[in-house]
Amino acid sequence: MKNKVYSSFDEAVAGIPDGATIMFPGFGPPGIPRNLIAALIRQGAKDLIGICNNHGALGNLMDVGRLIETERVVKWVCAFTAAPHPSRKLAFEGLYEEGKIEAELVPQGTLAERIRAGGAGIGAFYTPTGVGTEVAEGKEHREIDGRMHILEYPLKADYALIRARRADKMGNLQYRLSQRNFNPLMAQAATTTIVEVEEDILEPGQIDPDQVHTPCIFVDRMVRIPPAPEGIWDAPTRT
Amino acid sequence: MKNKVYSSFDEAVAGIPDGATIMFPGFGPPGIPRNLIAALIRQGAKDLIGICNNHGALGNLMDVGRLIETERVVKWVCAFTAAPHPSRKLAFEGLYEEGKIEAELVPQGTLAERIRAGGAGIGAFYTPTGVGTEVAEGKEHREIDGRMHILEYPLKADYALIRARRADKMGNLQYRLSQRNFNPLMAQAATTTIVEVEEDILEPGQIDPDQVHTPCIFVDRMVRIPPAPEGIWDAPTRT
Amino acid sequence: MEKTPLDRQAMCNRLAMEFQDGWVVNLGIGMPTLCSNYDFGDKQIIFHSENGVIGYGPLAAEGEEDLHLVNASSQYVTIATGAAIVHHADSFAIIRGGHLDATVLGAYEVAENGDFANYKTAGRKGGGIGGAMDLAVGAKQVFIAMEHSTREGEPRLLQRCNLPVTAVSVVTKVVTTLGLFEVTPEGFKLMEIAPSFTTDDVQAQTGATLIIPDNLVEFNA
Amino acid sequence: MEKTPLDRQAMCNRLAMEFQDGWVVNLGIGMPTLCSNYDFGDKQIIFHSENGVIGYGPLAAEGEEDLHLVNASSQYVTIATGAAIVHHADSFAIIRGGHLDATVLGAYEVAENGDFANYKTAGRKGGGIGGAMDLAVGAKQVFIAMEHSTREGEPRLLQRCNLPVTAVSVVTKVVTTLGLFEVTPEGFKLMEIAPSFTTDDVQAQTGATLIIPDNLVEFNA
Repeated sequence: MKNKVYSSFDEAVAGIPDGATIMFPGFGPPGIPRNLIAALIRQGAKDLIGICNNHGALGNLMDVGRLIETERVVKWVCAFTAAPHPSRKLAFEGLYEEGKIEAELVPQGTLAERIRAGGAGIGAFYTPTGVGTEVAEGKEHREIDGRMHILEYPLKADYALIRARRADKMGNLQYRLSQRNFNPLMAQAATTTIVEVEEDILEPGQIDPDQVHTPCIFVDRMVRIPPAPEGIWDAPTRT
Repeated sequence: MKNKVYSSFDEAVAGIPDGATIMFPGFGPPGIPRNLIAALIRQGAKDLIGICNNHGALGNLMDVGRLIETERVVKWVCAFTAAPHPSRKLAFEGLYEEGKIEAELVPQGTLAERIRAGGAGIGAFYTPTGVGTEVAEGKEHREIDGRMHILEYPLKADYALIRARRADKMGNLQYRLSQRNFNPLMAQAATTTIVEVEEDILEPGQIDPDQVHTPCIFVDRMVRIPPAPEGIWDAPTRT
Repeated sequence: MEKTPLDRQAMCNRLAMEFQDGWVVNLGIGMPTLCSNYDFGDKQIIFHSENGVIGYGPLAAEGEEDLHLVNASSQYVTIATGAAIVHHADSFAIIRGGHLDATVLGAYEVAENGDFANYKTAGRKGGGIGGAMDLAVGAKQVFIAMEHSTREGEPRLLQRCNLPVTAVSVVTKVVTTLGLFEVTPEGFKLMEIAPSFTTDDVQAQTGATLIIPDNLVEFNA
Repeated sequence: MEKTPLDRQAMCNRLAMEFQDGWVVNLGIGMPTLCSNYDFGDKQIIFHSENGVIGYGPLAAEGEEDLHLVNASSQYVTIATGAAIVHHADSFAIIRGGHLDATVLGAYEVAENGDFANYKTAGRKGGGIGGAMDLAVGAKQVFIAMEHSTREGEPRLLQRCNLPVTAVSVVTKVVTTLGLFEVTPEGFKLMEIAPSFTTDDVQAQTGATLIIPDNLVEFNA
């Protein structure tokens, strides 16, 4: 059996090259691969293309906002290129307005479906989402069953950085509650998937096959998150 | 809370009209809604359109083959219009060759994806499956990323007849092992989903939210399968 | 009598009164989340969130947050009895696939043809679409809750949106600080009016011609 | 010396020898299932089945069948340690998405350009595609295991398929009762030949010109 368990986050992200396309899950605090993002910042890869629902959050926890602040990113594919309220503006917006970072603004469901298509070998799909809006500009339109749709293409990545609650040594994963969000989709759409795991990594067979959320075949490397302060954990942030 | 628990299969299928489109899951013996199929045959609806991986199996257990034998079906959408071996020929093949039943032969993965698209509001999708074969004839072709694809459209249904291992009164479902197969997809793609349940129907909250396979919002009616011989259970068939 | 606009909770209560037993509802970021405070009595409403939570309950009490569970506004919420979790693509399959009975969204502008704008403000390069475009085309009913006018006193109910639209011809009902409106093929119909306001008051603050039905009633929620 | 064609288990063992540690493999209905009988030693092979089983083991012993668990041939199998179950669309997302390292399928005919036919026999109206078309376009390696000739003695390795094809230009290796063949841009290359047969024997039963390499070896599995 191939060994997928790595002893440190630095080791797990060591090979990520400049220019890599990377998927980052997370929706609100749960499910963000904070330790892997921190390791990626330490590692120093630049000119990265990111695929992520948002571009970071307010507060002092490690997330993709830190990666963007350190100017490692050339392009960001996301559902928010501006914060809902100007008071919540992050570094990304400044960089984007100055043209220092390129962005593709994608409706969240289209983003999720494009990632799914990337992992599922679907060449492209028609969706009604975005018809009549700026998002549809320049896209192919088609009326299907009396309703207008636009054509959207899959998203794949070189790497996905993932966070799971539980794993076995083969790489089968379980998420807890809304931690799941984009994690299973991104694990499937990336060539190499690296996971930070919240609990001790189990022996194969200790996770019920009916209750696996990400099958082991999508997982390449895993690191157990150490206790704080060495490990970075979610915490309520009310800044 | 709406009551979704019915006391008999006959009551659960009572309203299915002539001409309805119905999805039937199952792959090999597991996951076939045998009791609901038996009730549908008793109920007498005709001119039905069926969507199902196969058109029945050898052996003496109740399955879609019985429905087809009784000539209630005008059209069948499936991945097998002929048995792998002529020795395993079923009633369907004769009816099909005589032109008494119409059929659409679909690769199994395209069938599953079309059903998923039906339940997910996707207007159509491009797949590489079937390119260069009879299946692609008359379909729109498009080269994407250097690879040829064909355009496939979603499948929806008026009814899905489903079989699950476990349910709660709200309609959250769990399947066991390969019983899952097409069940979750069909539950989502049908206007009305009717479920036969193998175990006692639980109180809401007794199924872990992280381990629900079909969320309750896709389930309309449920019936607990009674013990044999009244209830129809899977059994190894080696005829 | 002093003219008091409706408060946000009353506005959201009024939309929540529209929800029917068994409905699956998605509440947008901000004001719409107040709909979940309404007392639904015997009605069972299932609250869906973009991140794949099907069935969440009230906000978690301070100090009792479950760090694995937030709603679409990133608020720590509780899980409802009989909830289910799915991943993000399955969550939007629910939305886009027509399985939501209603969504309640905030907006900057709503047009009389049912268009609305809520993701991008004037002159800004970026926008925040989030799940709004999917919710708008997917939900069976699209309800909007918003202030009747901007801080500058400009109307938000318009003949046509000035801002980039989130979706076209989808809004069915709007509640504002001045009342409840229905989007009809003929334009905005004022269904219920805030106490102490006259129809002339409301028309004066509206950028489209209102239809005033004979059975106009006072807003009560 | 009598000329004995290879037996089915030997044929499948030879393909199974190609599987590498950690590979995810789908075995088609019939003969290909014999690949799972091969002793993989330290190599871990994950067997995937169309019905969403990722990691199944040997056939279940008589009387010990789990009625909820079959493979793609509808045989009752055992579950492997560390298995996972997904639904049918996710199962074919694995296949179509390029996540299978190999599939082994049966066939009626294989052409020297990598086309193959396995779902419809001559003159029959119906066909049985099952998962074959998806497996053929999705798996990184498409291996075929079949008799070298038909019962009537007609060749199955051809310049072009006569029957309706299952997929175009996908087959990488073929094992038959006479040996192991690689599909190359120049046509079929005989890599390993069944003991006691000559290359002339094999060519005589083949409907395309074989490439016979200098390093041809005797089949051994």
